[in-house]
Amino acid sequence: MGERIAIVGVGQTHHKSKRPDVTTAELNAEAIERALEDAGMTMKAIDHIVMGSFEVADGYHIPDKWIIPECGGVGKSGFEIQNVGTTGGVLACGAFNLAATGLFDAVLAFAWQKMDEAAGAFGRGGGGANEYWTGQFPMSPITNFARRAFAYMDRSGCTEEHFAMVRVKQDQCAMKNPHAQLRLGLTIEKVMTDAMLAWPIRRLHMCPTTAGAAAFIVCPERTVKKFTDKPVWVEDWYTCHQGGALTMAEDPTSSTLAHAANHVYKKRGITNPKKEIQAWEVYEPASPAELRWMEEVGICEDYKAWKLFEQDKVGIDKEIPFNPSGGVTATNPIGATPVVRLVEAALQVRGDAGEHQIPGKIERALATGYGGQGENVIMLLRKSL
Amino acid sequence: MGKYLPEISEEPIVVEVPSHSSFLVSTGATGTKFLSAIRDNKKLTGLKCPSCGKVYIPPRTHCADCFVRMSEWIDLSGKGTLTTYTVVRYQEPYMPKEPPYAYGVIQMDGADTGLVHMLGEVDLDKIKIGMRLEPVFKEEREGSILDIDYFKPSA
Amino acid sequence: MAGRVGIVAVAQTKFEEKKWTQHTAELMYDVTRDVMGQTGLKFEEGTGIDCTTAAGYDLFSGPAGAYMFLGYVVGAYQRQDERVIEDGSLATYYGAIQILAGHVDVVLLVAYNKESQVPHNQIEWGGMEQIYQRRVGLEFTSSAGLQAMRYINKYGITPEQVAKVVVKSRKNAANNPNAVCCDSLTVDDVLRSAMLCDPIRVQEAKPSPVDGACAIIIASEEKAKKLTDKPVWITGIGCCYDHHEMGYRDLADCMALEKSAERAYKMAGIKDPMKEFDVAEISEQYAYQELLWYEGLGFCGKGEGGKLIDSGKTEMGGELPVNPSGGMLSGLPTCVAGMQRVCEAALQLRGEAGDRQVAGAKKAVAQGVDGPAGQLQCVITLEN
Amino acid sequence: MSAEEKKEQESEFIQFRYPRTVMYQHSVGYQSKFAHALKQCRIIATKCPVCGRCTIPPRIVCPFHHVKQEEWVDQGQRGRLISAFKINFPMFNSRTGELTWWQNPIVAVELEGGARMDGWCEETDVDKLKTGMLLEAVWRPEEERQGRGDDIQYWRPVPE
Repeated sequence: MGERIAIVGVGQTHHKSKRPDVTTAELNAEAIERALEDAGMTMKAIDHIVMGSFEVADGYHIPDKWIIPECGGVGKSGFEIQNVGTTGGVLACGAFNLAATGLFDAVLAFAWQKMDEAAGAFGRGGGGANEYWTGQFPMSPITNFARRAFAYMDRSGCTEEHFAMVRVKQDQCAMKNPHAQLRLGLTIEKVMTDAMLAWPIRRLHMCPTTAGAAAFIVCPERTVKKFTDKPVWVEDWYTCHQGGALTMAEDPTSSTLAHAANHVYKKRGITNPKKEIQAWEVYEPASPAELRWMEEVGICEDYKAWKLFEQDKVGIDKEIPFNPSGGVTATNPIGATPVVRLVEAALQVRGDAGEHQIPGKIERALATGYGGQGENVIMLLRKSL
Repeated sequence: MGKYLPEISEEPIVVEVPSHSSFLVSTGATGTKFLSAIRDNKKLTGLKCPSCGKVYIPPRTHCADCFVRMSEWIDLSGKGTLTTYTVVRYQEPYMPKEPPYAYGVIQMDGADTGLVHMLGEVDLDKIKIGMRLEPVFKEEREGSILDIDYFKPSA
Repeated sequence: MAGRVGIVAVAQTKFEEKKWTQHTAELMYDVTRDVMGQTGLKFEEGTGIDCTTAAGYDLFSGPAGAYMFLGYVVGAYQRQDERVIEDGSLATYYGAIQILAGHVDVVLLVAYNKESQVPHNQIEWGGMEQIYQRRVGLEFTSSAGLQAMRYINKYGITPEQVAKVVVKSRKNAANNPNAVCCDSLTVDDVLRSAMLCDPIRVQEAKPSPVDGACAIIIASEEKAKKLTDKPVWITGIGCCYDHHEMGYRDLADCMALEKSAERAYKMAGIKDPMKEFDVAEISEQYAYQELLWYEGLGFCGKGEGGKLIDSGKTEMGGELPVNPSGGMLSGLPTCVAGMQRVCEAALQLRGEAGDRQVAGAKKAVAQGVDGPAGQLQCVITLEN
Repeated sequence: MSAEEKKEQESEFIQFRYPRTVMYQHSVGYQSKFAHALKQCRIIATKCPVCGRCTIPPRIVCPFHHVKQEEWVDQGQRGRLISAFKINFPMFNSRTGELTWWQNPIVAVELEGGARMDGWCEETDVDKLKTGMLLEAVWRPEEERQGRGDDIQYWRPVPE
């Protein structure tokens, strides 16, 4: 392994549905300003940058080029990483790799999405490899998760009400998070009567469109002390993609998350993730997905997660502190979402999450990124190494 | 099942697929202020960095060198000097004018940067680096950089 | 540098104007299969290829998340996979970083592009700053025009000197079976061709569209030695951003390239690039850029690019042959170009460059570029 | 002017749009055979020589085994329903540039040959669709078939 690395500063914007008061570049600058302030450093200390967004949703070609000058990147090393919804996760791994080489003193990573500028981007549908085939079907994350939820209900025996329970729990968490976009004060009835997008996905079940950005700074061990006395160590990271093969999967509810999580657990000797990891920030683009993801990261057996909600075991101060920030159904600046997960997980480890802080000592936290039809990124954080 | 089908043609085909999109661009508070000054007062303005003193046009919120927020607006005369130019001789659907026409980088008086815009009222063969230029505004202005029709040689 | 990173296999397709019979996936498959065949590696974490890193532009490939539907071709199925949306040289850069980080040992790098699928100017127009530059219709070609005019005027570069780059490129490309354009041209032929975007003439611009792909397998020092008898070592890497706005920078300088080169040379311990390198493969989308990049790479002083081409030192057989393969002017797709430069440099150092071989090449430099007027630069130094 | 556009203009901050139409010319390459088959009302799929999985749309390699798939297998005209959903909101259609309502549900079908594919369903009431039910392809008339996915007009539920 290369050098040990730690996150020394994090920052995110107050996520909103529309931000006409800033350009995409200025939105990023806001998040970066906060990350630098959090780390107590100036832009001069940064010597490598890595950034990204889901650019087709933005409608720009290689947007890093015109965003970088606003973000203090002129004269610095850097490049853009992109991979649909996991963009933020893949670029976070990029930043970890850069820091772990020990070649750089401080690496800044940021990601963004300004969904208010990208009306209808997701109707673009289809995929590059299958352009003349799937392009005729209106495929989007909504249809993707409708399909997953349909199969999940079929296999697990849970009902729509359980999905509503998940959504209400997420909202309760989001209410305590000042950065979250949707803070609605939901009840099960409200969710159950919301507009149906594609059975069984209701509008409230789906992640919103968000204008937001998030940034963090990661350093190799030798420079960590210079910037902070509360470093968040990065224990491991792993990307796992499956290239749009959802229709081929034996189990349409599954993603690569279980594979990725098991890989990291094995490498790190984690045998009981439920006990050994105290904070979870998992990218669930729709509330039914949260159930499946809980099973895939090893919190409970397959198709049993809905019972945990029935028993009221999930919440910030409950047995399973899953997505204390309110998760993706509350805030979703697509490209930046995995970075938001990472930022929130780091805040939990530091004990700086404020109202949505999980009580007790957080030794380990797990953040993930999700994209496309089952692409996943795992980021494992620790308080001490 | 599992029958091999030799009779189907394997001749490669090419398909045409149109992709329509309509993306919104926010100019933000800074851009709006700059563009409104052009629209309402035919005035070009720049932002000055409180740290290094550099004046930027087109403006941006953060100084590219110092990464500090800028808030001091400077009125510019709009006049400037041509530092480089090019004549576009091919046609694309997004071009604002009929080619051939010229782009120039105009180093603005009172600013440390140049502005890219089109050149007009000048013979394309007679454009010279170093020539003095001033903006020509459109009659109907909507709050866009295209409210400046082009830059012309100033007397 | 913690350890060295070695190139163990390279592959490229033939580059053609329009590969209309082949799907993008087929191009990627061909090169992937080729490098896997050379090394005998399979997609197995720990014992085979650990990770894929691709370079490709989604908007060139088609609809949303195009790479998501192509990744499986290069083995990115339930495995580690990363993608930079930059020139291929930066995928190489990032691949090396991953190995130096100790996170993986063997990385498959793939760059692909089918320019023929889209009107590339229109896509690149979407890559400009949105409010002031894109609005006036500026894109990468006209940006290059602005840079060329500034450069030739500031330093008195003559049209003949720029044309010589094209002549050299075509002459070298005749020895490269993968090149698109290898017709023999004279300086007069180039200067007689139509103006594209003053002062750039049609013959002085990269032929477009061009389709193709290339792949590289890189490995940690220990594994590289096991995988091949002729590893090519990546000794230095560097990249740097410049301003985007044309008016914010002096277009006749290439600060980003100077800094990238400085970073890579420092890592590799290169002090006199002109003397120490035996061959250079650089990304000149337009002829004037080769002269400007000479300066940025430290082959000559500022404003002396014209004199350097006049001296003949960068011709085949000269002190430092630049682009023995013909470079981008002989026809390479954007995005693939940077990685193909590394491929070519590696072939030179392995002594496998065929008719375009520079005898006894030991050290090489490859350079990639992305964005308008060389905004993002990447330099990679190699040694055998 | 749509309500949306009106709101944009009323914002205190200046906003504007870049409408764009890009014509993609995709080389279909190895998938061409699949398109030609559709014109003949046949569904064929590539088959992995290692695991025997059939894939639609055809893939050049099996994602699981990374071996070239050169064998084409006829998939028949019938299949079983895996999942179904109906979209109850208009979605932006990039091919027309307009918001479009789709009345028919989208179904995933496992064909007799083993491959899975998406398609429209003739039955518009999603409640009547059950996993495992038998469906049959209904093709467009010959003059309308273009060798594309929607050459199959829809899948019709048929009795066992």
